[in-house]
Amino acid sequence: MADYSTSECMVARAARELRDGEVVFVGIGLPNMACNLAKRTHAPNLVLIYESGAIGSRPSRLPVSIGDPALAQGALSVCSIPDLFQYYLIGGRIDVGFLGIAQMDRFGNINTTVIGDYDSPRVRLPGSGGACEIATHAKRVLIVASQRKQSFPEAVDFVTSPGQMPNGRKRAELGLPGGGPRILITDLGVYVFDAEDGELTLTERHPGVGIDQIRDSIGWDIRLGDDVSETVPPTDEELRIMREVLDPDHLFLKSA
Amino acid sequence: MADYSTSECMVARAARELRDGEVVFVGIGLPNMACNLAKRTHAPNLVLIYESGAIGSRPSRLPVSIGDPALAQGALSVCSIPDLFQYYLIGGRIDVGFLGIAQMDRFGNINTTVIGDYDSPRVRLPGSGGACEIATHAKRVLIVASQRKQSFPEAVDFVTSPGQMPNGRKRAELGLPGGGPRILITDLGVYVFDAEDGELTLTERHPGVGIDQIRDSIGWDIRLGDDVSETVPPTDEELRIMREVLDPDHLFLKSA
Amino acid sequence: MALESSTSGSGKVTTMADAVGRLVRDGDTLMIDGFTHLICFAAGHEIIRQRRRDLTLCRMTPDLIYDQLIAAGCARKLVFSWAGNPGAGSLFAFRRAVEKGVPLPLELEEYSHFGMAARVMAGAANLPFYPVRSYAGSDMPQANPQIRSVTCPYTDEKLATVPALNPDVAIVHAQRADTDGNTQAWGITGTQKETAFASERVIVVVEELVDESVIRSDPNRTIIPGMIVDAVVVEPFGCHPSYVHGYYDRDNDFYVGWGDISRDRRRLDAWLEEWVYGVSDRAEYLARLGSERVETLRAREVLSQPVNYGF
Amino acid sequence: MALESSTSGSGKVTTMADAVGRLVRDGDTLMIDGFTHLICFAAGHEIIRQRRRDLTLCRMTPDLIYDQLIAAGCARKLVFSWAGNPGAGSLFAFRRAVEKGVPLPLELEEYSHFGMAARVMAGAANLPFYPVRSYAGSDMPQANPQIRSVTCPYTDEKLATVPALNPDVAIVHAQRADTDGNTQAWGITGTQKETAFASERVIVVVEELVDESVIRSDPNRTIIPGMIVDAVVVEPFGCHPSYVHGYYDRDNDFYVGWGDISRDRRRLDAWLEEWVYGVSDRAEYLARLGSERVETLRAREVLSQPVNYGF
Repeated sequence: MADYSTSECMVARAARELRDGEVVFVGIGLPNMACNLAKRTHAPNLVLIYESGAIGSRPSRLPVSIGDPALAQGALSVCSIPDLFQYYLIGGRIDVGFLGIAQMDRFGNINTTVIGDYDSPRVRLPGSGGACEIATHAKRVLIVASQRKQSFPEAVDFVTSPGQMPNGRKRAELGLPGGGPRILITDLGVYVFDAEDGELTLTERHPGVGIDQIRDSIGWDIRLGDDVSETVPPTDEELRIMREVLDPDHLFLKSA
Repeated sequence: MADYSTSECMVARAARELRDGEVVFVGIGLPNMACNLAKRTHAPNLVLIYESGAIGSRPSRLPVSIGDPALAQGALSVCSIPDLFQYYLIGGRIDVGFLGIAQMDRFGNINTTVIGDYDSPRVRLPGSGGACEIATHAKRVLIVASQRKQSFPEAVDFVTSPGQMPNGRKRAELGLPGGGPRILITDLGVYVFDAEDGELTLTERHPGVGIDQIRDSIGWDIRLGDDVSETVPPTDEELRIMREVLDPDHLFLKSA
Repeated sequence: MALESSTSGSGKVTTMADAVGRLVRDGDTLMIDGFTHLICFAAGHEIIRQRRRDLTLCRMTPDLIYDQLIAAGCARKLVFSWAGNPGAGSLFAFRRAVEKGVPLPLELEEYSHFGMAARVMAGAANLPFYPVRSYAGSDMPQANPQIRSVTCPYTDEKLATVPALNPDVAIVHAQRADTDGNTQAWGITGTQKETAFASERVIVVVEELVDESVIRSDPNRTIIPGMIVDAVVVEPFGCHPSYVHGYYDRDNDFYVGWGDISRDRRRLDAWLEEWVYGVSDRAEYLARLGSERVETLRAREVLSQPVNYGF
Repeated sequence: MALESSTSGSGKVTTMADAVGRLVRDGDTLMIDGFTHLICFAAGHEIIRQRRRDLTLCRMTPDLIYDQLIAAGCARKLVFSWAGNPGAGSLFAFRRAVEKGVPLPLELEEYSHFGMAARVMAGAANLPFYPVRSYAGSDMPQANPQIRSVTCPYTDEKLATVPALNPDVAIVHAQRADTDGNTQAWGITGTQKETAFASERVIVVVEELVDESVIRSDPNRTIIPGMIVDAVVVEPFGCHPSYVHGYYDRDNDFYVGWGDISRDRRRLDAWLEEWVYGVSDRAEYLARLGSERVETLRAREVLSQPVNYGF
């Protein structure tokens, strides 16, 4: 088995969460790589939708932003922002959405708004963008993040995007139509959100990563799944596609 | 002065109500003729908007419906029905709208829905179409109609489109943003709606038409303006444009 | 990083008989869309031939096609905003059903044009209602209890509302689509996009099946994505006597002549016998119409100027 | 019945300095639109040069252009949904203003992307509010009291609402327009149409002024009609470092490099001095950029296939 980087492991693992024929709301960076990897392996009929309004894109280069012209040129459709949000995302047609985090709590509530107090923040973050709508409407949400302790506190400073138990209430009670976060993929391991109580639960650790390292990188006593397995590493073919086709200039995937 | 038909007189009179640079929501038939006549005479910058979504049309033939392809081909813009209604009509950008009637009362309340009871009508008419929105939102409304007594009853069987005093209340009280009906042009004369109380008031009779004939063709004791003048008949140039340019096949304008 | 085609010979392309047979069911709420343009008579005729019953027919403008469906006894209810023969008078089958209950009584649910448009806009956007600045001073809310109101939480104004419309099945005609149903239309587009997104099942009918590369050459022209399309039917001249911009003109003589046909129930029945029940599909209908009439309607070529999608 | 041109040498075509001078005023609510595409830096720079003050800046994505306007002291308030450097990190002038009040405190009014879009949709449609299925379970409504709710009159559901946004002035960049401001855009179109219709005054900035016949050859491509446009500015490369599809690509190096410039207030001031105050207009800016850099960004030709508007 070839050497691979952590990013490559994350991308390959995320790609396997996508099923053929699904409709994915793609973010830039690792999520974009994961979607395009899935499309070139087990999910050729994956439909890629970008927040900028590009549907069924076939980018001729690695897009550097969700508004890259390569996403519009040669797409099956390019629609306006009102159409994209109303008819696709809020209309319930998105199977999978990807989200990043600045902070996330054990129920998948995500903060991308402020560190500190809202009115006098220590760090002002970008805010919601479409994240609140993705968290609300996508049938399931995949979260990709670097695992740093300060990013996973007991309580987030601000709930930008609702997780499994926003403010201690179930999604259904709040009328949230989508399924919310289902899986978190970090540079250390893979977690799911418990189907019963919504709590983050470790299910896989990446090759070479120990449980203690994982415990030390999260702000609460992390729940362990019944059977914490080792993440299946990227195959040679997956690595080839990532390195030669998707990111030949190594813009996103640093070498191992 | 040349001979002219009643329709030609009505078209020419209606055209003179339109001012250069205005934006007109055009209907098919006589209103379309009037708008295109005005554009070829005193109002070259009149903007013609059709209910089907065609903006700034330059029809190469007389359109037989508001959805005629001649209205879309060569238009400045063709937009969807949601855009047309929201951004143009309801957005307050229409200066003049034209309406027809099946029945109209003395305040310009218009019925195009049913003759008789709504639930078991004697005659089922087409209904509102965009008329209710035109009556609500256009800055002013021009009504063109044949003057038959049964079309002008004391009370209409159904108010499809609100006039100056729907259900006895002023438009402003009801929150109606547009100015409502301003003028009625029939085959017998021209009427305005009183600025104070909204009542229909005869101001012009067409050449050769007597006051008694007008009184006999309306369902109430019609109010006469202080000075009932004779309608200025179409000029030779107006007749030439109508006959040779706008309707060479006499689809809408029967000969005198 | 060019990706392979997202379509995989998806098997959506089928005949009108199959699409209607599988996707239009008795009791359905049905919308054959197209505002003054792109009205799919071929679909309406197939629904009549397959003797669908108890349909709730929705359209802003019922047009001749719903007059025919009503005359054939397919409809239980009509949801609409303007029921006339555009530019030519009454729809007499509609009037007979409403005024006399012939051949069947017809329940009505009636809005203004924007009210109807707003209903599919809400349906497409997954909103339960849409606020509209209409109906003040009109009797329509009394005739239709579905027209209600909300109070604006900013200005305290009262605005009328209409409920979302989510048809069971939409039939949308357009100029061209690929095999997966990525659909492009131009000219007057009405509420075609909103209707497709609002509906559970979507049948796209096109004049021409084109390669995916044609669609991808101008993605801003796509109004309906294949992902929401259940069946693609290729039916040239499928809108006659309505029209398809760039393909053929409206058969205005037919519209003008319809009044005399629909005014007389027996004559209308005979017309249905000859032109709908008496043919097995649109090809036979067109053969009966005759190539001469078809040819006089065919569009001349007036091409748009291209735009550059390069970067 | 061909009618004469509806434009009459309307005198709308002008320079950026004149358009900004006449139409953008101190204290205005301003929206320079363009979602990830068609972002008019030329207009932003002219506003900085003319030293407009107390602006309420609205955009879904403030992008670098609002970072520059904030750094230059033009802004009193920001209405937005995502304030980052797309694909490249933070907007540090924005952060300095919010975190430290430097150079001026910046009031924030914050929504999600769809909340912002819905605000201009309501503004364009003359609705006082728009209902949105967002914000349940989010802290955003606590941070922004303008996010309220209504109860659906059909389902009794509670839906969040956002208020209409009607900017005093919109600046919309597009590929081409005629002299009257009939404007066509393609590629990613964002909320350009809604923003123009929502605004009191509209400045259209284009890469190319075209004859009215080009617009009329493809009327479905028109997103903004001349009747709502107050000024037309022809400003080739007016979006650099953003892009105009079919004309030039995004200058990604500039976006990546902006972080280091904007992180350091003095460096940012020096940048403004050199690239904004230090040039009198966009032509000078481009001259300073150098033709080599400009040429590497210029788009290749990949034309759309035409459609037929004949009938």
